[in-house]
Amino acid sequence: MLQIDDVRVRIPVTGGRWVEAVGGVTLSVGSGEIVGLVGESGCGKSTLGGAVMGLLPSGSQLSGQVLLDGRDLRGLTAEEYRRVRGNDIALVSQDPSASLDPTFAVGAQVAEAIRNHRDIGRREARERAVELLRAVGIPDPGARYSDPPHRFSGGMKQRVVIAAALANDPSVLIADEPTTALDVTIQAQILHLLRDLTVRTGTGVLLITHDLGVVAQVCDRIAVMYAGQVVEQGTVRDVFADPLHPYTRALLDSQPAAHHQSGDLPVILGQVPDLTDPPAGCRFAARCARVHDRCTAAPPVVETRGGGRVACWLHDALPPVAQEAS
Amino acid sequence: MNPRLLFVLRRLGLTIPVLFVMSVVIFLIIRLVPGDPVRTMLGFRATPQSIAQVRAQLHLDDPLWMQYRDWVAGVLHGDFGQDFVSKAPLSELLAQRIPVTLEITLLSMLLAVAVGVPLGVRAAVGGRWARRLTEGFVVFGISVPDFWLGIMLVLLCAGTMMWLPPSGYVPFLEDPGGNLTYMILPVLTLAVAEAAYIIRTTRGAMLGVIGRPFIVYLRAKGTKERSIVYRHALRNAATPIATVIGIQFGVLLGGAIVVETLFALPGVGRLIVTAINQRNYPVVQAGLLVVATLFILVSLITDLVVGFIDPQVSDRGKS
Amino acid sequence: MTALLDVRGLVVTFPAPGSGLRRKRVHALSGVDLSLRRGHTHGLVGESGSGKSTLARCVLGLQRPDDGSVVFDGTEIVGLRGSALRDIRRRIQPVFQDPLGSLDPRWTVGRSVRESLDAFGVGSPLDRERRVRELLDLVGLSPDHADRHPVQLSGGQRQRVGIAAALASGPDLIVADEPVSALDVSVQAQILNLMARLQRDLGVAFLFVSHDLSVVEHVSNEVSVMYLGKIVETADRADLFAGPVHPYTRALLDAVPVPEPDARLVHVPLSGDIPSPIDPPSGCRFHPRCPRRVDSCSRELPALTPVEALNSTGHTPHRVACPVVLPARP
Amino acid sequence: MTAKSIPAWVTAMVRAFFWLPRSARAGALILVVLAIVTLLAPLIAPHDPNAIDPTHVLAAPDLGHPFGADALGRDVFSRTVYALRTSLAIVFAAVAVASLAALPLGTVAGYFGGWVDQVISRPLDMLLVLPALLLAITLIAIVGPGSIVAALAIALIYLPILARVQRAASLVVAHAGFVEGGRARGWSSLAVLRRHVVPNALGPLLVQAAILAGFAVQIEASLSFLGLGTQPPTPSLGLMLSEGRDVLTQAPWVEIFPGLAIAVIVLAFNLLGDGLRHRLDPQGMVS
Repeated sequence: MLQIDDVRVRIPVTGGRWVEAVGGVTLSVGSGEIVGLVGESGCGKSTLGGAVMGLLPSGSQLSGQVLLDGRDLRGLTAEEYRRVRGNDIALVSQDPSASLDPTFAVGAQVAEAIRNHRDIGRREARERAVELLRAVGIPDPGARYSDPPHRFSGGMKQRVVIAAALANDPSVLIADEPTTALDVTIQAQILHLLRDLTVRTGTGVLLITHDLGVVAQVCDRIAVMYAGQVVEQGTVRDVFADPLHPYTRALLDSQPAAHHQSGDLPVILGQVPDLTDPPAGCRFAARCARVHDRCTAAPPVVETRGGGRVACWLHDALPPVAQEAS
Repeated sequence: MNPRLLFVLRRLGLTIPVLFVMSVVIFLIIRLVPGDPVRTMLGFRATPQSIAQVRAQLHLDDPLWMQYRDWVAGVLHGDFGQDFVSKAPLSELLAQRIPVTLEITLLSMLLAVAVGVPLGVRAAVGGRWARRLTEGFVVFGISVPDFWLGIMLVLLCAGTMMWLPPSGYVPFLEDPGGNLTYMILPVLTLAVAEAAYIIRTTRGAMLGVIGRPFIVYLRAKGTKERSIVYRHALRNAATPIATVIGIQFGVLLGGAIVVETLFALPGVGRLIVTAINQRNYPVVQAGLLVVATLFILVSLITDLVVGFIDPQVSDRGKS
Repeated sequence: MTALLDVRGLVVTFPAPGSGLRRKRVHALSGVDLSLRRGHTHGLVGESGSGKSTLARCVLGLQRPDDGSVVFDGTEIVGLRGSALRDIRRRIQPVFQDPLGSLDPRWTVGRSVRESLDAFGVGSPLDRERRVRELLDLVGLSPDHADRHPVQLSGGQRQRVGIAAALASGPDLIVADEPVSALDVSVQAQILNLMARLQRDLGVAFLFVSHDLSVVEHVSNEVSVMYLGKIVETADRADLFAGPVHPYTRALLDAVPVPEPDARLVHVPLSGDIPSPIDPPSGCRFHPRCPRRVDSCSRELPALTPVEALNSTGHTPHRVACPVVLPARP
Repeated sequence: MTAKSIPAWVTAMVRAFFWLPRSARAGALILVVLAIVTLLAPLIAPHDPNAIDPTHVLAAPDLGHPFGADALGRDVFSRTVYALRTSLAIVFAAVAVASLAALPLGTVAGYFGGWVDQVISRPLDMLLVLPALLLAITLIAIVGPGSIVAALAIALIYLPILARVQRAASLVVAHAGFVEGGRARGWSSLAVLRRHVVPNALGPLLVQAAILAGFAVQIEASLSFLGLGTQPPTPSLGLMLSEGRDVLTQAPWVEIFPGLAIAVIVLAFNLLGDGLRHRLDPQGMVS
């Protein structure tokens, strides 16, 4: 189980300046649970994934806590972190064509994931890799073990990546836009596969995506990010039925599918704030339709029904979230 | 059919037209010389009789295609014709000369690869000092002309390393130790620039690979850094490195001409230069043919090696 | 009312990548019919390899088809050259997917917007400058954007510039190839609204190519669904989304993740990969993945057939290329 | 003292200079100095480069002869200055000819592709079959040695390389949306080439030409060193190195300075080329 507590990430940019890509995020992923992390490009959702994996750009500063099964990952040495990656936390990323080494057989890349963490022989690793390839739906896995990645379609490559990621039964899987590069019918296959496999093994999934549809389809809970912060989180059912944060509402409203007849879509005016110098108060205030005086101060994080949270002055009557959330 | 076998066959098939065009161009040299090549070869004292005799000897009066056919047929049977000056059969001359050129170029290449690839990798993944030092060496190696470097090495030897012979040659089979001693300076002269190019290419290719997303994904799988660098990144960088080695072999063959002249080594390069100055066209043709064929073979081998390292190349069938 | 655009039996193939003597060909379009009425938006959806972008390029006169015809307002544009082609181009303008790639990075926004005015020699240079300001205003940009370069704009602003450039010559038809797929949802909504407004105010027709069914549903009057170089179903927007008939259309609609947790994906997703357009399946292109295939599907290429019974509202007949799901012909 | 008194081209040059990365500025500066030196050779050289002076045979460097004198007592400094002039003229001519030929060939091959590409690229590829120096020597074997032949030979070596770079660059640009857009907006293919493709594809060619110019100095020197390039008595760097070999141990200055001159030019062109590469070839099309 993964617990992220007040994580901030600052990434150096030219001119000695810093971008605060993630500005204090608290989030958890339970065993067998799929949590959707949504937001538009540049909101810091992928950076948060990188922070959990210990794969931030060099020179980045990370503060807060990242607890995996109760163990703080932040204090780990490089070698200790290597042993965690691929073993306790695994990654599936956006473009399956770019995730695989083009010069290595796909089977060998799955076997490598096993042998990185287990002291077993080549033959045994190969047998296990073939089984994994079969489990993710690669037809005739024994024969295709030795094929290089480019002889597979995008969907099949993503299956290989998933096989390698789940090879060591990780506690948590970070899936960063796992279906964005795929066609709709293939996306449906991959989402089904991901859900089936992780529910069966009890692996928790942090599903990073820009697509609210994907979240609605496969996730149990949702966290909405804007400009480096989680503005609202809760069960998918609650948040979609009654979004409390104006940004969540605007995002849902601007989905074309929500409007079955023509007519103007509601839009969010203005631009995302510059994260080299984030505004002091609510970061959405400048674009918010319901902005008022108090928004110049940082909004309180309050607890909503069903264990959800929202960070907005509109709901300050709700009980605040206890500092030591577990 | 097995895609790799298909790739090998296709690449071999591509070599044949290249060899054909190359041989036609070299064959035409003597026919393209402005004026009468025979008169040029014999000089102004040539009598009409001697000109006619030489023309007949070189079959210059036959139709062009027939001349080409006979020349190629001869070459395929190991008959390169006669040295126009000494009248000796060229096949014997070439048999003495080719090993010398091959020895210099191959030794230089081996040395350059052995030094260049590891240093290039260090330059890409190592610390600041590794990067600075290799960059300095690259700038030096690329800027300094090889023959001048050779001259400076000779100067250095004359001053401090008297035991190294500044020039000369003995065949390897007669005196292996002596042969290698004679090779030190020429090989060093050629290898410095070579190593610089290989370092530069290796560094660039490694940096390119290390920036690609699959490296991040390898880290996410928990692969050890060593394995990422040497098993994955280097293998992906091998395509540009091997390609550059192939191209640089051509540069080496050119450099060998200069270095053979500089160190008085009896190789094919020096043979060609001397022959051009003597207007000894049969020798020029035979020499060029040998060197060009060597280069084409090396390109072929490089492409095959690249195809075997990178399955995308062999599957696509494009080089 | 006659069609503004009428595409008939369009076939496009091109050489597959790679080399060799017997190079295979990519079958991008294998006989496509489509018509578009003045002032309407026709949505064209499909996954990769469907040929939707190739069809767009044919309509723009950027791709010469192997066979078939493209009639624009009564003029056959296949095979047009020189000034006749230029006259047609003035009336059919493109909007591309990648708003950064579709603007020359070295040019100012003003010059890009002016490009077609310069090409057709519209008005005096001063008139053109004035027209550029008008166009920028029309797409919601300020006049001083004219002096900026594309890198200085946001994605949404660049796409506005792309639309202004397309409008400059006063076209009757805009061919928009994935115009919003590179944009974030909130920006996407702005661009879709802008295009809808322009259509209302200027009466310009759109051929709207997209892989995103939700977007197509939102903007289109009629919709065609493509699969591997063939149109499998064409209908009025409402008909198609309310009552899809072709097994592929149904599967495609089922696969779209809708942002409604109560409508969770329960169907078994369509199995198998999309075949390569280099070696498309025989007969119906969809038969290897089709849950309703019968023996004849692998042999006979079904034609797009109108189904009167399915046509509820519109003027466009609902047409389907699948004999299995159609009621037997009288 | 107004800005108007400064000609526009000067400000453009200065702006271009500061647009370069720092290391490339060094290269550009060296080249500007060398260009001035060679243009003003008669003013800068203290002696006639061919004047034989029996009193100064193999004289060591001193104030009158900063680089010493050679076996015939000729001033090595003056000869180096004039030799630079020869070398740079040959190199400039060679690279200019090759670039001007490569620009249309590569652009058209990359933009149109298909059989047009085949017709242009295949014959050019054939030129790459011979190693560079061998190709030059083959041409010289046919035509005979000389400066103009050397320049032509270098141009012939560089033509396929430059055409290939230009082809790759224009291929990339040809697929950009704004190129298709240009056609759809009513411009002819040729106009689109001129307006969009060439301006956007020119960078890599400039980078490659700058880098190759450095090596052209080396090739020219190698040919002259072998007696196949510039012929005596015209001063040339390669020729000077060849002549000085016999007196290497007695008078190393005869060898050291011309060689250093070559190294400095190659270095300068390389620095400039690398700097330009950072600015003009972000996709790394130049190898």
